[in-house]
Amino acid sequence: MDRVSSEEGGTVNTVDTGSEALLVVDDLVKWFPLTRGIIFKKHIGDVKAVDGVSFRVKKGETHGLVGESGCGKSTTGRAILRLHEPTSGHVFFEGRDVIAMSKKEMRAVRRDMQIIFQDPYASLNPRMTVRDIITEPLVIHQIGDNKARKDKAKELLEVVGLNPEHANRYPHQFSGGQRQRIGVARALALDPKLIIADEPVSALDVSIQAQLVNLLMDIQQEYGIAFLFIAHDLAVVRHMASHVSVMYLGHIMETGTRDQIYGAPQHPYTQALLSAVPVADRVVERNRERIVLEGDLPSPAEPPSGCVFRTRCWKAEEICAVETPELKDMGGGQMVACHFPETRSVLTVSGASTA
Amino acid sequence: MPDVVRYTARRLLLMIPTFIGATFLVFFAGFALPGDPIAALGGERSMSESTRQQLIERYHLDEPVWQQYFRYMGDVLQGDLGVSILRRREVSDIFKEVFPRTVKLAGLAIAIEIVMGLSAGVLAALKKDKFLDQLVLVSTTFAVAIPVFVLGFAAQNIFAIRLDIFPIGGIQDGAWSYVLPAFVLATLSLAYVARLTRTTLSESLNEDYVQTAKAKGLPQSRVVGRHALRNALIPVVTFIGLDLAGLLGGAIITETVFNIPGVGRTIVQAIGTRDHAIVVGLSIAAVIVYLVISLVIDLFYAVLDPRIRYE
Amino acid sequence: MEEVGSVTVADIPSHQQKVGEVLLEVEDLSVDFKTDAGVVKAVQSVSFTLHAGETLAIIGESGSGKSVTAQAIMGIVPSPPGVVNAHAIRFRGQNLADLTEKDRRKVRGQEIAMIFQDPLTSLNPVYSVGKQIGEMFRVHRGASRKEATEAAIELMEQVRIPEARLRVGDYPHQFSGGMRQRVMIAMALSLDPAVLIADEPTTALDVTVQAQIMELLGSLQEEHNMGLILITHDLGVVASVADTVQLMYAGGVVEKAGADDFYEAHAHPYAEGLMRSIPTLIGEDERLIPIEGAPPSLIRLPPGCPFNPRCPYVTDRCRTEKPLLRSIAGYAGLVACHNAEDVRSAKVGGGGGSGE
Amino acid sequence: MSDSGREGPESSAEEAYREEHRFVDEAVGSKMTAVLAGDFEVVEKEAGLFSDAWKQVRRRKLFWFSAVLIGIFTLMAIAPALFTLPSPATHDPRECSLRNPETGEFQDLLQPSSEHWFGTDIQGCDYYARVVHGARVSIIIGIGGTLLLSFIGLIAGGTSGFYGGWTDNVISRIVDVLYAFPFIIAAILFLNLVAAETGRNAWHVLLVIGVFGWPTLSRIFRGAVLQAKEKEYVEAARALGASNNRILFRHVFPNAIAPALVFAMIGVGGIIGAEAALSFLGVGLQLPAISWGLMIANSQDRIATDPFLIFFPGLFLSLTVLGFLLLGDVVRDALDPRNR
Repeated sequence: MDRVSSEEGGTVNTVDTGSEALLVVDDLVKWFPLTRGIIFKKHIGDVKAVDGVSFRVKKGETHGLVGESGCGKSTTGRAILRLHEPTSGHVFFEGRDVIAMSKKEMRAVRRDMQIIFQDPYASLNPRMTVRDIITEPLVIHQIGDNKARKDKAKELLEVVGLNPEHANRYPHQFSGGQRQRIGVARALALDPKLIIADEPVSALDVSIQAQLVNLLMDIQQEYGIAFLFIAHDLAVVRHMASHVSVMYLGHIMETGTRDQIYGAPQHPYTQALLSAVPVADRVVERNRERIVLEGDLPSPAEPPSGCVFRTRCWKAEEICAVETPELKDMGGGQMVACHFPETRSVLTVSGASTA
Repeated sequence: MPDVVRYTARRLLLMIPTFIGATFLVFFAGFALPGDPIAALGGERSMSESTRQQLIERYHLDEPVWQQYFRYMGDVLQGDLGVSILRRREVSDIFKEVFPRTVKLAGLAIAIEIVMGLSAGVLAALKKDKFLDQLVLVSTTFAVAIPVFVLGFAAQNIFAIRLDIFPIGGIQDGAWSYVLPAFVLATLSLAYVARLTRTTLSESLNEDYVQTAKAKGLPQSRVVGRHALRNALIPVVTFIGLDLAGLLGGAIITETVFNIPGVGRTIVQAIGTRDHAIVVGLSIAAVIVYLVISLVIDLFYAVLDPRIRYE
Repeated sequence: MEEVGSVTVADIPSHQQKVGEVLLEVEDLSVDFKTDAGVVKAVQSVSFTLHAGETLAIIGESGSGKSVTAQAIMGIVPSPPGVVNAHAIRFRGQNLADLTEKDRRKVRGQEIAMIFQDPLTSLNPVYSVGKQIGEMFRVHRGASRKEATEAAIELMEQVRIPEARLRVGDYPHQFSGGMRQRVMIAMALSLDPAVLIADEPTTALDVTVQAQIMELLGSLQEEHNMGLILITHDLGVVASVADTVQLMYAGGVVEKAGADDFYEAHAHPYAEGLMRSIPTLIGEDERLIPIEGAPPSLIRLPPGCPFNPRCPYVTDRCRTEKPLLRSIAGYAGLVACHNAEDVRSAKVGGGGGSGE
Repeated sequence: MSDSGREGPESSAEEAYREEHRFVDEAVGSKMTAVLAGDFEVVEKEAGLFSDAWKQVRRRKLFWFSAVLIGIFTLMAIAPALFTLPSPATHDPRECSLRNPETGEFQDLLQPSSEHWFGTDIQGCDYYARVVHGARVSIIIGIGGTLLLSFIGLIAGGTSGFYGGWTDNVISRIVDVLYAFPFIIAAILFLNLVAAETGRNAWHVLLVIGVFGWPTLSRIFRGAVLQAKEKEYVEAARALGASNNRILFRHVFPNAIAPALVFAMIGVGGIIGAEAALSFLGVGLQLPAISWGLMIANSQDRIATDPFLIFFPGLFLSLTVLGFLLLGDVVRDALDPRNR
């Protein structure tokens, strides 16, 4: 639970277990209906993108939401912000249910919840200057006058490491990494309490990616903003997050502190996922155990009965097809949705230690 | 394949409102043509009040428009397009007479369009930014800029009057009569086909799968013909199909310039003589032809592009 | 559903032990693209040799020239605007530049095959996968339609596509990403090429699928004793499979070494920077150390070493004189850096090693 | 485009093609990477689309050529007297004499000469003056018709694309109907309805063109809006709490307008051609209006003997259409990087 970094520059604040949760996601469901028909649409099924997801994010902490494409992690992020209207479930932000809010209340809450997108090319309006992009949140929420907004833009550009002189430029005049910084500045404009970062660094080259990761960590430290960090890259999440939830096919498979998930994963999917992540170390790579999953991800329109992972799981037994495993607390806050949980530290290699 | 069936059914159903809307517009506009429809029915002769009443009843002119419309459409669906009193003929007979001429003209034009437009487009795409490409671009721009009737008269003047290669108009010379008008009619679409082909082909030549085809060691002809062109043709074929549908609906201007008694010219003439029956009958026939062909094109499109079925 | 047990390798075979016949020799390859904005120097004097059974990893970030290098070897650099210059690109001793286009085509696809990053866009959407695989046999072997289909089914089975016979008539969009890449692999391997170039073969795929594809590639390579060129931006993906590593930056090769040497003791500041900026699953959770700045424009490369504006070891010499690949004491690889010795000693002094 | 009877098919294919190739996507996000096989981080040319386009356009000779053409004909439409002044026989185009003012001899249809540059028509009117005065109708209908159809098309396509659902369904069906009902037949039928007794003027023609001509632009704009509204920056604005109006006018609209703009620009030439074609068919303007289409229609019997009667209005007509066409082409090239 406590996350203390050893590095001088990169200390992360310690989060008290008792501190109140900023965001509570409770049994969130987002189904996209499949319809067929010419005039009258007949409902023939649903893509169960998010199917009963629960987790909580505490003030000022970074919660990682990891999984492969199609697991529903991005939909979860968007459903929390009601960019996709959830099918059912609750999202409590500072104790109030966001889903039940009126449009007007929602508008007010949006000041405190922001999002950063994956694609630095698609997420900035190409027809607006950087200043307009960064000050748009202030305009929408009618904060400050023109002068104040201008100053704020300047300040934010400095915070994200861009030249404030460039505020009049258009997004196309920036590189991918710089654009992503503009996106971060926009998210910071309203001093939010929570930022949902949807794959914020996946589109970037490694050398640039590291710059962004550090920037996000610095910002979090300075402003105490909580992050819901959505990513498919487990290594990046390990650097960012103190808590991690692993998603598969719309369900959370396992959730826990970073050390629990990376050091002692109990769900077979977590183990497979971790074992598949390549490590830029030859000795480690050659000696580690690798679990290669067979087959493809099942269609979220027709998820397997029972445990959704069972079709690719080497431990699957009859019960897995019949009964959906609930997230069970395995001690220390680590929750696992598996009938046969078992600790297996897939990252331990001769000599090399896990974190 | 149930997907194809469903797709077809969907398109057919979507066509119903379109069909009703378009035919009603035609019917309404035709019905509202200025001039006394009864007088027009009688032609130049004056008629007695009793004949007048008879005609009104016979043609249900005392009913509201929409009722007349449904009565009329009921007949149309049974192949009856009404009767032209003026010409003393069934409109469907007139259609049977004039439609083949329009088919000949349009068919020839489409053939010219395909052969010349496609080759020009392919050459331009393969020699992008070279002389040939520039030539295609410039000539197609001019082709599009000259209105069809101006082009028609210019062609008449040069090829029929001065050089005396083609007849100046009419259809007395059989198939030969159609050649010059077909070229004139084709010019505009030919230019579009050339440009469209050029754009789509040069674009698909940059696609990843063309890289793959090259990496497979396929000969250039196969890379271009089988892989790039096959994909580039999807929009081109759609264009040509819809063009054909439009042309069959009446190559009005070309037929007028070259005095070819096809669907289009017959409609224009009938408007002049206030022959409502012909105007409405032929226009509705044109709309039906258009809709049927565009439906076929839609289905064909699904065949051309396997992804479309699973929209 | 299968678990592959842990593999323990006592001795990591260095590529010297593994070498077979020399398949491919690239000497002094350069590729320029002439654009409106200026000449893009995409690849500059790249040379390497590939042996049978060897896996050469070409590593680099976007714009480093790794993909263009592969295209140049295949002879499919789009021209214009591309201009390829090479002292020689030899396949089994034969300079490919001397071949007629027809003979070159025989090499392409039959002897040297390639798979691409995005299997969806790299497959032709309007032909069934069976047709696309079968086309290799139709064109290069003159097989009948039926024979080609049979061969395609067999290949699909080889790359472990389930129900190959049923799926041979399906179109690319009906397959998942991983299956599509298997189709690409089947197509590339159909004529049993001596060399396979895989350009970011797993970048578009999820990690678990990536693991499947890498495993498949590895076993196929072993089976066919192919020379494999793996192009990637991910130092992790190739760590276990590469025999030789060639690191590219801004169109040039900056470091070249046996994989063991490279991963353990890379000597170029860029290699060092890359290693440090990779977030890792293993080891201490240190703050990442990014490489500052951004890669240079390939149209206006900085004078001297292209890495000099971002390099912590930069000296005046780096700003004027372009370093060439050279060997340095105590390191088996080649490095294009004036200060490689300093980089090495700083590292040894700092107690760093791999997995830092 | 000049034969507006074929406007429908052309444009729906083009639209299909645009959808297929995500025209907007690429028009807005220009990567030259297709050629360079994704191995370069190419700084995208997006936002400065219009300023970049202007920069590019300025450098092209074709642009200046088309600008000069359009300039000349627009001036001709505004102040025809400027053009007729230098002609020795400068007259009011309606001031015609069938007799030679000096000899009193009966005369008509004079061949072009130094006095009557373009000859005279059958009424003895100076043909040059008539042809010059013909520009006004063409320019008014061309520009006015385009404005009207763009207005309708943008509203229809914009609502259709942005709001979707039933609005979209209804508008799409109307568009389908208008496509199935060939433009030229529609124009023929309805122009016959309009003002048959009082005689038609330019406004009637303009109105019919506007009312029946909007579907293509509407479809193009709808497609562009659909593309633009799926963009992440729209989602970003939504996440910030932006209102629908703000999203529509600040984010979607500016990013979707380019293809519609190009179409409208090219469309001016097409509409000028359409007016001429309708007048030629006898359903457009009527005498005594002065229109190139009418001049050609009234001279068609004389194609063998006096081809100049068709040639001169035909030439002016074609040059005007060409001007707008080239301008549209140049702008499209500039806005759509695929053509670079």
